[in-house]
Amino acid sequence: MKEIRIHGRGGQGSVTAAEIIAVAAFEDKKYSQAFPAFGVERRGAPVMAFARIADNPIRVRSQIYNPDYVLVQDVTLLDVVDVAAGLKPDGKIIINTDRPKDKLKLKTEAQVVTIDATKIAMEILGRPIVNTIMLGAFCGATGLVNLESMNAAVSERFKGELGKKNLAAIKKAYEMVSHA
Amino acid sequence: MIQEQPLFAPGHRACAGCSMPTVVRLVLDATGPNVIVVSPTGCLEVTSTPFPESAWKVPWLHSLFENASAVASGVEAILKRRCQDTKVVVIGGDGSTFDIGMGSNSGMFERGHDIMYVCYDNEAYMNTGVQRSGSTPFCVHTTTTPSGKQSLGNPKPKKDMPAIAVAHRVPYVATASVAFPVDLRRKVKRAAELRGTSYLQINAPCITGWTFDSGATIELSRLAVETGIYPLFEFVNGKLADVKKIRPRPITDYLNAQGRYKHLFKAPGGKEAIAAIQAIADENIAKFGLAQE
Amino acid sequence: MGPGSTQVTKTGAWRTFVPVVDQKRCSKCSLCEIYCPEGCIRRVEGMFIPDLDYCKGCSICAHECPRKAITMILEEK
Amino acid sequence: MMKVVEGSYAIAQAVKCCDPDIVSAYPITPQTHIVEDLSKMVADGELKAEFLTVDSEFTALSVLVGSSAMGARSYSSTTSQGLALMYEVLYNVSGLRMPIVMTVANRAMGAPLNIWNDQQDAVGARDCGWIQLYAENVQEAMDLTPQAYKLAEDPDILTPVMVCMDGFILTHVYEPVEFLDHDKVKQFLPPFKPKVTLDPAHPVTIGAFADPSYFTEYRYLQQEAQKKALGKIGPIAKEFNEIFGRYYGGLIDTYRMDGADAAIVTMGSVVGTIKDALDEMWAEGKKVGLVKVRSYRPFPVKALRDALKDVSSIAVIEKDVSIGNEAGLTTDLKSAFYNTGMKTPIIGFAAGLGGRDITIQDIKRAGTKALAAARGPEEEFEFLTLRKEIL
Repeated sequence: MKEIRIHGRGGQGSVTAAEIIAVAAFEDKKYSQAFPAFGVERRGAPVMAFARIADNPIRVRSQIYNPDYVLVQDVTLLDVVDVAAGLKPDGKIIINTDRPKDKLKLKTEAQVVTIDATKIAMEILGRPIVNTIMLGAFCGATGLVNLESMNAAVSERFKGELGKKNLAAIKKAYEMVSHA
Repeated sequence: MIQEQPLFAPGHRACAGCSMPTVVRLVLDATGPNVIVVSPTGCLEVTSTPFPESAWKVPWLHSLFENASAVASGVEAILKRRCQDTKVVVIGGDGSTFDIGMGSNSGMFERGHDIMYVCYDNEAYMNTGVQRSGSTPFCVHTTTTPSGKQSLGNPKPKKDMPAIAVAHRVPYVATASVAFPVDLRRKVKRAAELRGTSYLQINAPCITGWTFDSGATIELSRLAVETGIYPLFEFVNGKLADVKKIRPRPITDYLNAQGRYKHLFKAPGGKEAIAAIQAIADENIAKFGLAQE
Repeated sequence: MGPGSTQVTKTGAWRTFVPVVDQKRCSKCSLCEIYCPEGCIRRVEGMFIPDLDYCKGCSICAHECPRKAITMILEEK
Repeated sequence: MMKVVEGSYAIAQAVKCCDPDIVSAYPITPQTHIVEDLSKMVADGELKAEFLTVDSEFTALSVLVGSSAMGARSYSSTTSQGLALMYEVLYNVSGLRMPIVMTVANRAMGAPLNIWNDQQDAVGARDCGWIQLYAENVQEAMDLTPQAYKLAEDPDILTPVMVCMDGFILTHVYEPVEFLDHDKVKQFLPPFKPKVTLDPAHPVTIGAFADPSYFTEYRYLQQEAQKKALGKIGPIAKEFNEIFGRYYGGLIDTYRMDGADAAIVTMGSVVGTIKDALDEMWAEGKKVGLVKVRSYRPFPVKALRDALKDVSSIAVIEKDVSIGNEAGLTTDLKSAFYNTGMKTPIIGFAAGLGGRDITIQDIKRAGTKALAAARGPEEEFEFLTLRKEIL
């Protein structure tokens, strides 16, 4: 079983991202589970969401303390949240930032992947919503979910023109991270 | 004019001289048998349905003290779903109507269910032994607003429930009296024919709570109307449509006829209180134009 | 819980005073019938007769009769 | 068709397949998504039901008293404070023998205000005369919905049913579920045929006043109906299995009980986490089994006695406290054994209160204590994961 934790701020679509991961993994014929760190946090406050992917039905329902992968939607969270807490040493943390890796305040042995998702979002979507772009990066960096399945899951959520733009953004993020 | 076989049977356990069974009979006589009645907890429920007996010859449902309007809403929703042309009628006392069931009433009014709500208004919690309700008038002695060395009885005037119904845009709101059966029946018929919510508040004296001899029940209600303290009116779509004209009698005729005001004729300050009650009646007379030309 | 089944209970037993109708004075206005809380005043061959099985003796009928045709008398049981 | 959807949507889909005549509800976290999804289904014409948005939970259930008296299949959903606000109506519905089904998205009771999961709300309402069924996962909560109607509407039962599912943990989780097939549900759950309804052509009185010479018999008949439900919950689950191919046990279910030295007894969504924890414990040579209580009311005394007769000690993990004593399930379980002469130590843990996470490590700690309790319990009842440092 692989466990994923997503950090973001309220309104950035972290919970949606976790849900899309679950849907995409199921497309891959795997079992999945996604849930928010249930709270009363409002727009702008730090939030977390979780996802699990496994070959067998998932029974455990506790929160995730030792994730295999961490996604950070907003680099400013590094100042207020220990985003790498419990991250497995052989895991990966994917951070939306334009800063170089060595300038990030991170305590982890895990591999750090950075992507300027905000830039891609502004270019392609025209607004700074990065959750689907981070999913593209997640596919590229981990290979845990097939890009086609991710595209299908995203298309189910975002229809029409918005869906097409999201797929283009995902593709770009996927390629940038895969070739990194 | 009364049906040979009333829809509310004798053998019920209401006090000798109670006005409530007469109200119920008059209401059902005007609606006819194609109704479903919902009643909250109260004198009516307790005296009409002592298991395994029932005085009701129409379908009747009781759930709780404060939810009759909500229960009736559920009944009406299913009638509507089945396109069944049957009138839902709530018949409850003032405790459930003015106080504990207020939230349910507000919801029913606001949702605009096709329900006729009838309050038999005896102006206190009579079922539990004459405690003050939101309907209890100014200076009335009840067991929770007793008169005493420092009290002249209920310190607040009666809640204006019809105005609350009108404020909910209830299309038909009327008051009536058990002493004026022709007027009462006409109003019930009008409410029954309406497609929408209606609120009828019927003055219904209680022999034990108001303290008078059982034969005087109707007379007390007549006095309430004729002094102007219980104005009879109709609001149609928020506008005052009609009133029962009176030749106003002095309020003391009414107050003197019952025990719940008798402290006012003895206690210091009683005179002023009586004048204040007269002023409430005078205000009604002016506000609704009750005085006959 | 049959409809109207309270009729099995004869509330006439509650009564102390019994209404007596002077049929000659009766104007057939039917107010006694309308106001009776028990709904137990019946029209029998044009006359208004209280059903003593249910009459609780409240005297509303006597009080409201415009012709004073009804009197309440202490009942001998 | 299997799909990854939110738990609340799955419940709404299950409710839709039961063809309710009326849905009446008031929004409260974490129940909201269920009724939002149902209202959308009505708005889109997928669900032909009356949908009443009312002024309180108290009114929501009161409306269903009216609709149920009309013989209509009636549904609501609530949680926590909303369930507490319904308290008076809960007794009324069961006393009037109305087959209403309500999903309870279990949540803590304030104060302090807390929107997260535990089961204090429903366990606190255990004496109200409703049948209470608890779901382990979203699929079970879905599948219990038509089963609940079938049970509630059985002429021998005529008792309302709460389908309890842990708030957030199950209502807000996305996981794969098999959607119910509408036609198959129709086959499993025929239309409700009430014996008595409000009808001007045949006037009846419902909700009469019962004096001391009748009240005891009303209660007795309710108790008898719950006893009969003990014999129907399993067969209904099996009949569901024949049509839908899914089965979760009858009154209870067991896991790793063969050869277990100790047992954990619990209900609700923590069952899954416990199963994972027990796999690890067995791998470490610690033989702890699990008994999952599916029906809390009626309480399956006999099934529990049979399932637990061979273990040396028992730990109850439950998400509620009977403040001033121990907790509901612990007390009920102890009482089930008293007259059998069985002296198996039973210890209780209050866990997961107000959304406190229950981890595999927490379960293993409780399981280890359960094994040790065979030599006599150190503490009969304690709070698992108590943060002593902030007391």
